[in-house]
Amino acid sequence: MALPSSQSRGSSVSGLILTLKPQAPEALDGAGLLPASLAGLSPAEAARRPLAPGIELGECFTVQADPAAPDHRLTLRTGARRLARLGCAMDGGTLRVVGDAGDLLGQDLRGGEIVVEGGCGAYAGAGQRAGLIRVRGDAGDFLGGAADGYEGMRGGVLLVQGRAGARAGWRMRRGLIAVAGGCGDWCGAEMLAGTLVAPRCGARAGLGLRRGSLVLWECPPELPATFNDAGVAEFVWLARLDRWLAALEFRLPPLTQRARRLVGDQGAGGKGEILIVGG
Amino acid sequence: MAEYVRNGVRIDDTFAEAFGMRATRLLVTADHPRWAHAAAASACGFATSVIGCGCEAGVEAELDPAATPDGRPGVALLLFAVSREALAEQVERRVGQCLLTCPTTAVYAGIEGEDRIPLGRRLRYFGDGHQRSKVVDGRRLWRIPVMEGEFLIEDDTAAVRAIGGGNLLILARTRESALLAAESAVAAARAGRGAILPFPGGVVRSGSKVGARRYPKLGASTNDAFCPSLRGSTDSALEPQVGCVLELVFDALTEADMQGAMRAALAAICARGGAGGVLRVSAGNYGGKLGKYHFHLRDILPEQDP
Amino acid sequence: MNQALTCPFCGLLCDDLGVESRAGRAEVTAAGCAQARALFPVPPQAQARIDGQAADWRAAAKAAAERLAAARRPSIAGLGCDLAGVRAALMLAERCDARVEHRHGAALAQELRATRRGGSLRTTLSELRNRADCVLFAGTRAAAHPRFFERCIEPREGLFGARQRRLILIGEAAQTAPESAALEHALAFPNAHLAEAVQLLRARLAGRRLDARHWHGIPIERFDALAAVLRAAHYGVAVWDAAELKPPHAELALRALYDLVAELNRDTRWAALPLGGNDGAAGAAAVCTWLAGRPPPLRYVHGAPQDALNADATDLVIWISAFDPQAAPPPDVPAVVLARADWRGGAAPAIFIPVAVPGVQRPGALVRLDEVPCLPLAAPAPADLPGVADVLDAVRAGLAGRSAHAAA
Amino acid sequence: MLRLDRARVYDPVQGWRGQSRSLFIENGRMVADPGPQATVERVIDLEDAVVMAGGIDIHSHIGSGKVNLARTLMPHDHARTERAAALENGAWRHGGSGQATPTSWIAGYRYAEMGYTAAFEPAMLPVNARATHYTLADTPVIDKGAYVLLGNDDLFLRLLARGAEPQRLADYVAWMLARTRSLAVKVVNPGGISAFKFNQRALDLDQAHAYYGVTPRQVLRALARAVHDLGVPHPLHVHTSNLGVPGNVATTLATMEAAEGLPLHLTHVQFHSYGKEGPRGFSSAAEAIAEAVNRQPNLSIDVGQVMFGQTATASGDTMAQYANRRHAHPHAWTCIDIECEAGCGVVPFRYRDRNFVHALQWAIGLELFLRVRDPWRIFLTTDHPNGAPYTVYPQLMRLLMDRGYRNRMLDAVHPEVAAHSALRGLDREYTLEEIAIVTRAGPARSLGLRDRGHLAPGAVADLVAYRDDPDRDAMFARPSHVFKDGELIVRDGRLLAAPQGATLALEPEFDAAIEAQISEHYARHLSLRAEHLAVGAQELADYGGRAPLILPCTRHG
Repeated sequence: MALPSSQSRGSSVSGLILTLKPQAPEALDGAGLLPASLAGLSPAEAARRPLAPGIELGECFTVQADPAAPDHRLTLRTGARRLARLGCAMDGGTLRVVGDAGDLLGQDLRGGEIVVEGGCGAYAGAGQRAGLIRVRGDAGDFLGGAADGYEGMRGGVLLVQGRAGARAGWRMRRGLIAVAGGCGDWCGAEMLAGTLVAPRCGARAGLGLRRGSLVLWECPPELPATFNDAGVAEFVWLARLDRWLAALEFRLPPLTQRARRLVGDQGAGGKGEILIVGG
Repeated sequence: MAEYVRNGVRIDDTFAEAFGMRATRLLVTADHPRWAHAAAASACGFATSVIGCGCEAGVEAELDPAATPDGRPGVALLLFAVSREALAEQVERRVGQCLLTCPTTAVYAGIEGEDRIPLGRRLRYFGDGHQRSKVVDGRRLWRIPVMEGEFLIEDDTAAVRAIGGGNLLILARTRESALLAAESAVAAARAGRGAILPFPGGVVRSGSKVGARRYPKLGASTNDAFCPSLRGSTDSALEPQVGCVLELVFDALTEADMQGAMRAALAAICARGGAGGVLRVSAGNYGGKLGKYHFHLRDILPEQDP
Repeated sequence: MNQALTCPFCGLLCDDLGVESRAGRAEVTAAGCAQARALFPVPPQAQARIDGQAADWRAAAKAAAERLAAARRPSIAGLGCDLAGVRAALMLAERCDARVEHRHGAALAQELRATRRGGSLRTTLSELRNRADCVLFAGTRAAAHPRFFERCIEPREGLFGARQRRLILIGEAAQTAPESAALEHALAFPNAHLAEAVQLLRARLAGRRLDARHWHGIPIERFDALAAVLRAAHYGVAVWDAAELKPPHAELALRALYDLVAELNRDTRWAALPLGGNDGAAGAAAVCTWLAGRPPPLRYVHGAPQDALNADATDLVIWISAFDPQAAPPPDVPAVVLARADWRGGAAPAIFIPVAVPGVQRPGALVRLDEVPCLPLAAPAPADLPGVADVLDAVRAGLAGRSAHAAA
Repeated sequence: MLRLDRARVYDPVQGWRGQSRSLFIENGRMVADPGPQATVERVIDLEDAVVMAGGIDIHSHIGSGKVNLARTLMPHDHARTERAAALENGAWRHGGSGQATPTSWIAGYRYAEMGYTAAFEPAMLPVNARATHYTLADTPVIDKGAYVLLGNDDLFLRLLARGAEPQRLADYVAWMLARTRSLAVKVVNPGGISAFKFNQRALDLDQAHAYYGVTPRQVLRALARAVHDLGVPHPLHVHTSNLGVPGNVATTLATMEAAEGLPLHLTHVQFHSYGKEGPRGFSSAAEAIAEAVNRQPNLSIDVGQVMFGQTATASGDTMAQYANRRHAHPHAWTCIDIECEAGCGVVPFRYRDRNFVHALQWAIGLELFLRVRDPWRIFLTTDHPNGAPYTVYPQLMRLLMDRGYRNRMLDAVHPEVAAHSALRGLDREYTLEEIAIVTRAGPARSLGLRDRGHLAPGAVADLVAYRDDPDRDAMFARPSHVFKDGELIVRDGRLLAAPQGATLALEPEFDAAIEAQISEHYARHLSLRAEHLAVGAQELADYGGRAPLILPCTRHG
């Protein structure tokens, strides 16, 4: 039997599936679990890799080959939100998480794609520079936000099919966050630039917004008084954004060019905006 | 000169001598195709020859809404100039005067390349501090507030190496037969991608030679050897039956594009055939001394008589 | 005797107290607040207990070491102690990979996160007292620091002559009449809206137009008037207490306040004075930062300090409360409590070890709430009780050879 | 007794220039050759390693509160952590974190691992003295001490403005020195930190303070006089006005003259040697500064060398640091007005080799090293962490000793720097003896540490052995042996033990009247009592340090 696209690497032909053992320590740092660092390893070799000083990967995970996947794909079966910092500083390949991810998913991501079948904890995409994160479930607080030691999201794309918690896009600098299920309170707080798209969000959106755009379908409740209403106008870039989201196969109601523009935060320079699609 | 014959049309075994140019492609979208065309007509106006216009430009193709970056109808423009700097200057002027001003348009770079020239990078200052940058799908866009809403323009575009000066000469019995052949040739060439024919209707009647005999300061003057009315006055290249000569001039992004456009045009001319009044097809060159690219007609002949 | 002693019971560290020892108990005889008078008298003795059984404190420390060795995710919390106690806590934590947190860690973290994300201009108590001609109380009346007004605001005769101070209250603190000093401006609103109020102020200071004519019933003109007052100050001080603002979003208010101060400081002088530091929090932050690179909460992983990621459920807490007799450990977690002899912060813990109160029964040192001054604590009523550091060191000694990475 | 054989000793005090010899150590001190009859318990063959006294860093911010502020502003610097681990002999090695702003335990280990056995915190505020000494107590292995920061406190300024007698000012300085357990006196931006509190944004040497009317020149002279009259070994340690400002060379030169012959130590002079020539308005004035130092024997300097990478600038100079805030990287900064005493400002900073200004700063520091002729009056520092963390010292030594290496690095930095600096034309290469002077013997003599910085009989047995290596960076980074108080604590770059070092301090005498005046001032105006500034000997020991070792208040011959 010949496996396609596997000849060059000898016996290390497949991706890996790692399944978290129930007896693994509660709070685990998953920063080392990268497709590139495990690529080409046999399950036995991967199991001997250090996960943290003094802990081998095999102590916390059962490791299987994934013959259906190319060797730059890694699948983690995690169960609950125990594994923090999954995909940290990853720069290529595909990381698939079956189950939930913990805090700091995709922190400092530089490339590649992370797909989480479940939800994720706080600070997903903190400091993300490039690459794509897809979360099928809900995300915690500070989505794309500035975790300690990191700036907010700096590039790339962060797509959440479910809901996001409070302060999504906090201090975000560049890139795209889209949340199909809507965001919690303080969405876009202190955002420096970038784009956050959600059908709706909680109270006090955009507080301290310096530049950047929140694109919403419903006007958020308790809008800060430091936003002024610019009325309704046509914004071609929303059509451009709509095409991009479609290309990313991310489902949202269609974005019309027509939107109400709220400008602020006037306390923080007044160069940001909240666009309410459809006026 | 060896000759090939197709459908009664003699084809000289010569070549069109073409030059290296710099080019870019812009995608112009609008709420309605007529506004995209209005913008394109202005932006590509007075852009027949780099000699007097600074650049050569034309509509390359009409774009289906599904194929544009913002899902709106649009057109693709190609602009050619003699250098990167000249191209940048022309792009800025034409976009600033003709696209920024035109209702509903947006402008995107339509070509990839390492060498970037500004597109909206300087025009953004029209926004007087109110312009906003957006990075969408890896592209930096500028949103410039205008009275109608916002003018959306990409930050930069690529200046790619390209080819100008491809040409065909149609030698026909009458002006009518020459025009009909030329029109069908232009229509055939414009159906493809990657090339434009920058002259009015794609056709030029004032073919030129380098310099002038009478006026030393002139850079170019009429191609007397191909002017039927001068057969008695100069060393004419025309046989007595030729009553009219028209030239097609092509600019293309690549050699393949150039060949494709010229091949389509030649095929259309040959399809008119001797019966349609076309006698001969030739091409202009300078003996191969000036241009880097030689497009031999023998390489683009129709397979056989159509 | 015992004149000018330092009071350890709030972050102000008032160091002018008169204290006398009567029957082994300290009593404040001069210059203390009600809180100091209540907390200085502490019994000279109490019984250490293991599961309710009386024991010698050394035996209790040994038992604590055994339970610590068996715990998977221990934490050392409360951390209400002097600098030496915090140091001992860290030395223990690195041996057993514990999480380290202070009772006021949430407020500390809000301050830290706000200051890490931009500029901060700060000042200290003496500068405020002598220089400030305008004080903006943002969401606080310094209620957690009983003598703040008496020591820093009320003295009008300063180093630079008599000072007319303009005092301004904004936020919840302005909703009730203050007991001290007439206020010129008071904008009353819930503290949850403080961040927005400060952005409003910044917008008007920058001369930006606003659609809004009113905000929570307050005409925007009042913000304009306030902005003019702030701008007119020669040395203005913004005072707040992160503990009175709700985490985790309080940091947005703090960040906005620091930005406001920096903007005002472009033309005149302004600085911030964040209050806090109770239960030794300022000292805990200082010691943890110089020994572990960060203030609490932090955690050790394989003997290396890291930022604490999230509030994991812990399975054993070593709860330290040498100052506050009522500070309660987290419920539903087995607790080893090191606390003052009269501690009554909840149900009987698994292990209780009474410790000497620094500043009353034992000398020590603490950092004042403004972070720079570090003051000595005296022992006006010495007691035969171990210090927090003594107990923690004994626990650590009991761990010897048990920790997984001890021999690495 | 311990005998070290085959030691190629460089001891400038004794004039030893690398001859191989044996050294003898007993009870933590160097002893003379006891002759063949003596009992030697242990012999270590150093195999012709280069041996020097332990390194002494005369200016390194490792203890004061501003370093803690810098740590909190640099979470990235503390993302890389070190584990706690057991040492071979059973002593405990603690965990920690940080590269530019290391935590105190590992700060001590790292000094020891590169053969330094003493380092001095140069800017201790009286109100922060206790915390500083506690932090230093948590900085293991090395001996340490601190310089008390004076000259911006309102009490001093008002004494000066009212024309107080020099004796009165000296009493004040003596009280501060003794009570805060300091080893020297430092002044930062004389009067300028105070002036900033009155909204003055710049204060040049002869500019009047807005409130007190005194000038930095007056502050400087008064303090230099007091330090001299008290017999404090180390001259007044001066951070001059206009730190980092292009064109500040004029102020620096004027400050040197202002001493009028009194001893003066100018610190991190690199940051004060800037011209404003050239198309960028920023140029090297190292030649003028070096010539002035060469000409005036009352002056000594330390350099404050800049090296490339991420670090934090931390200074008492609120005025300068507030102006520098816009250069913060990452973008977070803190400035504090402190207790009518002084201030501090912390601005994280990244020096980039491709940045013209940063690369020229680097070149200016090296120019100073190479142009000042008397190695006894120039000391090797990076003003840790302001110019770079002290862990770059081995590389800096190589830059001084290896001209080819220096020029290769010059080729790699911003291309215009070579044209704007005379660095390439400076042929000088430091000898091992000169290195021993600028990193040990010189600082020890300047600070009055009579039994340190050399290896004569009676000296403290702090010494280090380096395997000779033409790559001086590698050689100085990883000593083969380090002895502290006669104990072998490092073998082949690896720490074997972490004993507690000594805290060195002075106890000058003062008139009791000043104590009353200071107490009255604090009680009446300030928010803490003067007596609470005093750091007790016992409390240091209780905390885990050692009671201060008091040095005599008399200057070195």
